[in-house]
Amino acid sequence: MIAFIIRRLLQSIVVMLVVALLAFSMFRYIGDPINQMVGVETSSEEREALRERLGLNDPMLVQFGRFVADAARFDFGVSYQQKKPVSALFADRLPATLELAFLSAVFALACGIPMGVYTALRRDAWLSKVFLTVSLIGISLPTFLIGILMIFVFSVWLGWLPSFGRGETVDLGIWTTGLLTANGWKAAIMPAITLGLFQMTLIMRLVRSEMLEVLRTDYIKFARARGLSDRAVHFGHALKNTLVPVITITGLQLGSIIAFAIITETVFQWPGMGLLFLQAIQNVDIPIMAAYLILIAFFFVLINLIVDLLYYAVDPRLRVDRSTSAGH
Amino acid sequence: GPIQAKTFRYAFQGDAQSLDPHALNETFTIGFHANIYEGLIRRDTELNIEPALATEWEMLSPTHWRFHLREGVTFHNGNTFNADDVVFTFKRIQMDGSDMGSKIAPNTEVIKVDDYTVDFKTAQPNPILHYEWQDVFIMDKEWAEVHDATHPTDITTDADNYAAFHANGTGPFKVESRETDVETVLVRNEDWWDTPQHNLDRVVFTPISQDSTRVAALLSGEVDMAYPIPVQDLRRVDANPQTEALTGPELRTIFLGMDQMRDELLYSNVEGKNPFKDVRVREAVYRAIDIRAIKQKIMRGQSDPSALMISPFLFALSDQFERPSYDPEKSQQLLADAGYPDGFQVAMDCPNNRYVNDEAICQAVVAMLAKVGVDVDLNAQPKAQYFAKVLAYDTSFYLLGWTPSSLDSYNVYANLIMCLDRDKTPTQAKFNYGGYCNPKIDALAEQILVETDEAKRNELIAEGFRILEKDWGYIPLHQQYLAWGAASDVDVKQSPDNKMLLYYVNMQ
Amino acid sequence: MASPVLQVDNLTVEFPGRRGTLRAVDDISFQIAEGEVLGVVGESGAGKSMTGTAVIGLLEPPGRISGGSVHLEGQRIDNLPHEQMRRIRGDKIGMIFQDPLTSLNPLYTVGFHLTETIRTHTDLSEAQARRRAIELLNEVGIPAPEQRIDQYPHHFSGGMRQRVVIALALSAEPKLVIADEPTTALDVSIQAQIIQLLKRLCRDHGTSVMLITHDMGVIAETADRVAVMYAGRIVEVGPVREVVQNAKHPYTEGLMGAIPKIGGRTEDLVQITGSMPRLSQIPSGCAFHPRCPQAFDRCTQERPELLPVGDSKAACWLHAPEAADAAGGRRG
Amino acid sequence: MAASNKSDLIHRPGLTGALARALDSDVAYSFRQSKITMLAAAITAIFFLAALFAPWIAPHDPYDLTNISLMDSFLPPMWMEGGDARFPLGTDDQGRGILSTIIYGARASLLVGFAAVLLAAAIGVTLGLIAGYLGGTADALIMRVAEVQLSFPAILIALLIDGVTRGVLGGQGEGNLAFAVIIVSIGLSFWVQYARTVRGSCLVEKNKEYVQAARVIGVHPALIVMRHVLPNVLGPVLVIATISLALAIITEATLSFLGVGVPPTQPSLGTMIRVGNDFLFSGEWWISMFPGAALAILVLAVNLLGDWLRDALNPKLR
Amino acid sequence: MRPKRPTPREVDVAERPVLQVRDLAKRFDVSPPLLNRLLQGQPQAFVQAIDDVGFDIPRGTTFSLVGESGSGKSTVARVVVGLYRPTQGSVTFDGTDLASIRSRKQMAPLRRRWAMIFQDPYASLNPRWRVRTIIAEPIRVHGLANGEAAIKRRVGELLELVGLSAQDGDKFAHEFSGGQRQRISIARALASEPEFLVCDEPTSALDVSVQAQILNLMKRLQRELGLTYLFISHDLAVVYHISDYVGVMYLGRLVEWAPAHELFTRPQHPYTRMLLEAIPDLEMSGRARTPVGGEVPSPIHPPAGCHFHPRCPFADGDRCQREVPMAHDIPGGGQVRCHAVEEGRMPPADVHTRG
Ligand SMILES: Nc1ncnc2c1ncn2[C@@H]1O[C@H](COP(=O)(O)OP(=O)(O)OP(=O)(O)O)[C@@H](O)[C@H]1O
Ligand SMILES: Nc1ncnc2c1ncn2[C@@H]1O[C@H](COP(=O)(O)OP(=O)(O)OP(=O)(O)O)[C@@H](O)[C@H]1O
Ligand SMILES: [Mg+2]
Ligand SMILES: [Mg+2]
Repeated sequence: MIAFIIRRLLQSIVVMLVVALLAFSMFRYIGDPINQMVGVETSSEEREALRERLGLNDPMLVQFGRFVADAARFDFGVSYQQKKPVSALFADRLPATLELAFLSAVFALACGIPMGVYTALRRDAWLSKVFLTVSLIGISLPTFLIGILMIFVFSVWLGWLPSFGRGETVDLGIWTTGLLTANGWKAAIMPAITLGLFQMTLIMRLVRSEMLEVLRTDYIKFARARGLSDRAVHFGHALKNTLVPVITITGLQLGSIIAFAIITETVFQWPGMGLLFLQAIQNVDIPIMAAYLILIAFFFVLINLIVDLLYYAVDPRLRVDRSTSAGH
Repeated sequence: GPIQAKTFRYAFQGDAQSLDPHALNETFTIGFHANIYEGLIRRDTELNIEPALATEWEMLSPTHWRFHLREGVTFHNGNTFNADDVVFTFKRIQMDGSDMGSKIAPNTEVIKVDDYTVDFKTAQPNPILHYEWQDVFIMDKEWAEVHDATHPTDITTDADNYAAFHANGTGPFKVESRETDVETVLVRNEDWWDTPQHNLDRVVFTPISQDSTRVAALLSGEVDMAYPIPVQDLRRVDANPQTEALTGPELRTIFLGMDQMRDELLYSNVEGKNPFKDVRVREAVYRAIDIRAIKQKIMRGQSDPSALMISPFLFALSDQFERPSYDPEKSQQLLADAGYPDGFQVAMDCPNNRYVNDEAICQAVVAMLAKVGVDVDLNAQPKAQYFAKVLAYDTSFYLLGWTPSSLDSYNVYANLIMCLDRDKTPTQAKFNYGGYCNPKIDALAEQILVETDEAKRNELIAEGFRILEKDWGYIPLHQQYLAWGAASDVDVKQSPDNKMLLYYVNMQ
Repeated sequence: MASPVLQVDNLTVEFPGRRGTLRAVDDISFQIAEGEVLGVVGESGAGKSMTGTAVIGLLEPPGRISGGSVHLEGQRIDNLPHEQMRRIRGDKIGMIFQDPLTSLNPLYTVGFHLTETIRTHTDLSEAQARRRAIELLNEVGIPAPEQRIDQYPHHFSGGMRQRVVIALALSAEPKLVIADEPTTALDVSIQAQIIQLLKRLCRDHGTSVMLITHDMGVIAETADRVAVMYAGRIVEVGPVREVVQNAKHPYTEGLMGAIPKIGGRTEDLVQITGSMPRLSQIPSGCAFHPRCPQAFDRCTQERPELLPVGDSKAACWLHAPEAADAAGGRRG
Repeated sequence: MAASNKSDLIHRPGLTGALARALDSDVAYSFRQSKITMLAAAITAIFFLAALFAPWIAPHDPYDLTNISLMDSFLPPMWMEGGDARFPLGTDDQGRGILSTIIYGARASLLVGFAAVLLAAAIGVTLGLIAGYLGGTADALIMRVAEVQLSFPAILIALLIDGVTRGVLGGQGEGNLAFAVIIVSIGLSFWVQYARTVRGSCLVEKNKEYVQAARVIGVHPALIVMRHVLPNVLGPVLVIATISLALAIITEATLSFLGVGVPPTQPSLGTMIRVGNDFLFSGEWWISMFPGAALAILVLAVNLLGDWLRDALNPKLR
Repeated sequence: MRPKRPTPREVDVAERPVLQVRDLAKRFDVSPPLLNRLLQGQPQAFVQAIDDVGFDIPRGTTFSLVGESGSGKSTVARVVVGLYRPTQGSVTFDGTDLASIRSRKQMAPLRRRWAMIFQDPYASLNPRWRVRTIIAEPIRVHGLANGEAAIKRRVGELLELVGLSAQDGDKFAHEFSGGQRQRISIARALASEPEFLVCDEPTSALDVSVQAQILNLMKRLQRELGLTYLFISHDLAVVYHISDYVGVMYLGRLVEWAPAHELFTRPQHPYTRMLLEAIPDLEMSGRARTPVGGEVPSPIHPPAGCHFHPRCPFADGDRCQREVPMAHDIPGGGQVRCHAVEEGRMPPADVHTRG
């Protein structure tokens, strides 16, 4: 178990280093950061001086080393555009994105799993067909179109839900949350659904196909032959076994929710990381972009780690304890 | 009973970059600061200069100005405003990291005469010395010193600049809270020296970058005012009983520039030659553009086709100028005469998120030029990439917009029209990316700068513009309209410099 | 024979499919008496598993029972509602599948499987069920059941898992156990252990067994009677000694001859040419006739029914009383 | 010993035989069974043909700038007031006919989708085969890279690559280069799925006895991979390919929405939607809705095909 | 004992066995990852899949290996055909030591001379290839025929040789039944005109009736082409039927080998005896079977000494637990590894009802 975690951690560090290198080296080549920092009226000597002061003329390796060392201390420099430490910007924006990601993940799981189970168990029911068709349409429409149509219907037309922003937020010190006000919840509905729809569809389809596979296995047949009730067979045996592979893929999916939030946040002006990142891309705000990449990778690695541990908890075959395995 | 507190909510496509009033010289940011800070002068809704923190001023000699300051003004923190603050401010804008250095010549002396009098001594005569000072916001010296913000926000140090996130002006509104790119809340300054023309108690500002989301927010009543409104949505905003559209010409002139300095175009299939060096080609391009179609279809009437590189609003003699006619046949003829009967190919740089319908305008231009045989490769890109490219003079053909911040033609000459010689005069005509150059105009410009007689000066300006017109040096397109939307029950004053000034806003 | 535990009459199982309907089991009848072991043999695809699955009511759609009836202890069970049939499964009929590796859910302990089954069919408490489970494990010969009960299937070897499966099938003391190739996936040396265990337990509990296998050796040792299936039909059924040593149907004969025997002569094995027809192309008349060395006209046209021949019954025109002459006497 | 007389009867030699067998196969059968799948295939085919023969089918060539007139812009669909029969579905902000632009735009979208999927498949399959067949260090290396890649969803990677190229090339030589950039971006962000799947199948296949038989015969490992393993792992690849074709088309559209798509003078369906978005409130809904519907229908059809293929190629689900 | 079949080639090549296996061992590293070993102090783990195996196969004969699953039969086969490199020991094919071969090129002429038939008729044929291509593969690889026409002709001959028709080459494997597929496998194996065939459980996936067809075919081919077989099965009856010599494996060790008749009539090793006991009695003589007791031990932690001692009724509790028995000759030809046999503690073999 410890070895398992350590191995995962080591791998994660490697992954993070590679990402850091990517983040660093890729963005080093987009546009000229100096242009972004100064107004249009700065002379070229001043620019050169600034370049020198920022260390942009140092060898790449030195710059990278500095970058990693700083990143390890959560110091991603100062945003060229906003002139504020990136870590502070992230601290402001992270709660919004994480809450959005959390809500859409909950939405995706809470709808996707039951729908997947239903469609697998009642393959021929009309409701299953409806679920499958609607879900296909869900993945066939680009997210931004869904978002805009929803705004059009629910904000402009019906006037039920706010079209932008997080609504009222409550500041809890290090964390500002929109989940403590009715207003905040209302504001989160459309973005969360827009963001979660795609994942929900995937999870539903995944659960369905895994469940169908599991329902075909011998142990399910044998469970039926033992006269277990349908409930026990479907939920006690089939669903639990379905979840084993579903966990991994779902984990990967949820990891990407945070990154997918770029589009949703843009459409709904959700004040999160994605919006920050997109603005950063447009402004060639290298510190933000680099930090964002690293953060995404970090969350991904973290979620992966959690998923692995979950997997470990769910599937006893992975728990190799010596006392018993030596028995035969 | 107590009057209900009036909260005004408005949205713009971006946020003010910083609260530091000297950090960035950018229209919206400055306009936003103008609600919190004040300059020695300000401009009324007609853009006429009126006294603000200075009550009056006089030119003691062509190089010596005296400004009398308003007494009894306090900053939001209660400190009194006096000459020290003015001297401090003018020093501060000349430091590293300030984007406002150009508002005053570097060798200008700023002298405190007494607590409420300040002198300015310039090296050269400058009749329009204070024309841009509505944007030079006076900071409180003590406050800046206490909070270690005596330097403008310096991006090269990691330290937070207090002034970038806090504000202490003399203006009609105080900052209550601010979250960059999310929300800024302002409250009424009860101790303002001036009589408020607004009736607001609280202002909530939210940036909304997506056009359609912003319009939706206005239409659904989530904000009381939003801008810019895409021109095509103005009708709907107007048709909606709860909202109305506010439009009017803006000062910015949108124009096309062509590389006339290189002997061979960078991005073209023509080898060994630069077609744009041939005045016939420039005229051909000019005449190939159907500006009325652009106005009608792309701008939906929300633009004034322009014959000049400056808004008629800012130049008294503009009615002497008329736009050369749209004439594709002549255009083709000219191209043939110039030796390009089959046209030629060139790449065009165009921003896609800077001006109203910029990309659509470029596309239309591309299509129109295609009809006369000029094959244009359109490179539409976000403004950051666009500016990085053109600022390096790495372009053959581009679309740009320009507002003279002094609201005066000399600014246009100095930045766009005079000869570009990066080695000799690095700051002159820095934005003349095509390198148009006519020494006659340069000579005129020098006269314009020092000429103090208004009428004569205008004549000189007109003369310069005539030469430019004959040279077909630039292709002015239009002044785009401001396109604002506001709830019907609020009264917003729109000014052609596109600054949204809260102290003119009234709510029912 | 007293009233049989299982009585199957004219059972037909069909699969509606793309090229018409396939008959996997075609009009078969047999019965199993109390305490009796009926062996079912036949080539792969002959319909052995389908018969067993149909009896326990676990045919998977689109497969369905399209004719005939199944009676368990006199009660008709093939048309019971889903819920009632579920109560019979595991309680009155137990089933053992071929592969012990996949019959147990890898995510649950052996004990969970057992208590779950016990509690489904009895109203024992959790603790009582657990005690019973330990007893059962003990009974099937798993050493140290108190510790083993909390282990997962992957901690068990194949043979032990099959013992667990047997324990599960027998946990509610069913009247009938259907064992579908219970030893095929096991080692030769373990096979014998499992068969002996099954035989002993069923004898002790008086359980009837339907033992499906292709291993004639297992049948010979274990079964009381044997049914031989070919292409969805029973071609011969009779006491085991009779079928093994004195096969009546040419297919059975071929099958017996194809088994290599130790100490037998070393020449070539008896070989049935060709292969079993696909279900979609079952020949008319006797399905075996294209491969039958003794086929004659009637075989290609008329389908033989099971007819008594000596102690057993065979579905072969050779044994029709009036046909013996028509065939011109039996050769071989 | 003639054991197979029976099967000789159904033996038909030659090409017609192969064709007949293909038509007779289970896959073809399940295709004919599913009306929806046939419809989806028909729609996909129509889009493909339209895209392929766009110059002959489309009423106008929207990419030919001499052909479009700004004065024709914002015309509503033919049947609405003010509509023009030349433009059955109306025109966009530049005066391009929506119908023609959809046809050409589908061409752009399909081109991007196809090329990106091909690229992704080529990279993914190659790396997957190498990782799966060779194992060891190569495997570990490739899978680590894949893991890094996995932490970024396609859209992010595409944004990055697009940004990098634009940054490096200074945005020059638009047009075809922009297409190449988008294709590479999407292609590079999709390869992992192929690699993982192929590696998985390859691990299974390489232990199958037919591969070992080839090894015993002494077939060169490269040939074993190419001729034995590869064809047998292509089933899942095909399924991923259809589904990622749909995804690639959407990704291209999303990139266009975020402003980094194909050049505006050669609009794809995504560009059209993005542009049309700006005219939703102003009542010119046809500019975004027709391309939006076209995109959704195309993607839906491809997804349906992918879905069906997944089931049809999975014997366990039959 | 069965009469030895005279084969055409037996006369030319003297008594040199086609295959000589000496001291063969193959060890698989199944250790947990390094980190686990370091942190949890887990030792490295190895499976000694085969250990000190040695036997000869004379030309034109069949040598069979029997034993339970996991006893190492397939590993021997794979080492012999070069799929695995042995950890130790040597395999000599017709006088050439395989260890001396360095390159694929050098190996090619040898590969031509042997071939392998696999257990699973479904998995051993590439499902995407036509049967013709499958069978032609060895011909092409070894360049045994020139031109498509020649290849096609040769494939037709091969198909007919195994009892299929030449036109069957146009079909895909899935269009055949299991027995027919196994014939195709055999045709492929014969395509390079090998002298030596390794058959790894070629019939265990098949029905008895189909098995009979294949066994008969294999015997016919041996008679006609003078082939040498290494035959693997766990079905003793099948082995009895086809073999000249039989080796019995237990947990990687060859515990006994002897001429077939000898082994079946006078089994020496207790494990061999038990296996024979376990054969179902079709004759229904009423003989009581005594199945081998106990479970198969873990190959990673095999019992010390004689691997079989925990299940052996004749284990003496000391020597058997400590000392690995050495192979020693037994009367009638053959060898056995058993302390009890060596010490003469064994009762005479039970040979009733057989022979
Ligand atoms: N789902 C299905 N659809 C169509 N035919 C089926 C299906 N399942 C089984 N069959 C057919 O039913 C027939 C009987 O199958 P069954 O499993 O009973 O054979 P079996 O005698 O048990 O064979 P084995 O010894 O291989 O287990 C076979 O020919 C098989 O092809
Ligand atoms: N590639 C391998 N890696 C690790 N262990 C292996 C490998 N191949 C075989 N083994 C192990 O070696 C031992 C012998 O395996 P082998 O396949 O030779 O047995 P077998 O007698 O052929 O069994 P079966 O009858 O099941 O085919 C087994 O314990 C097996 O787990
Ligand atoms: Mg079966
Ligand atoms: Mg084996």
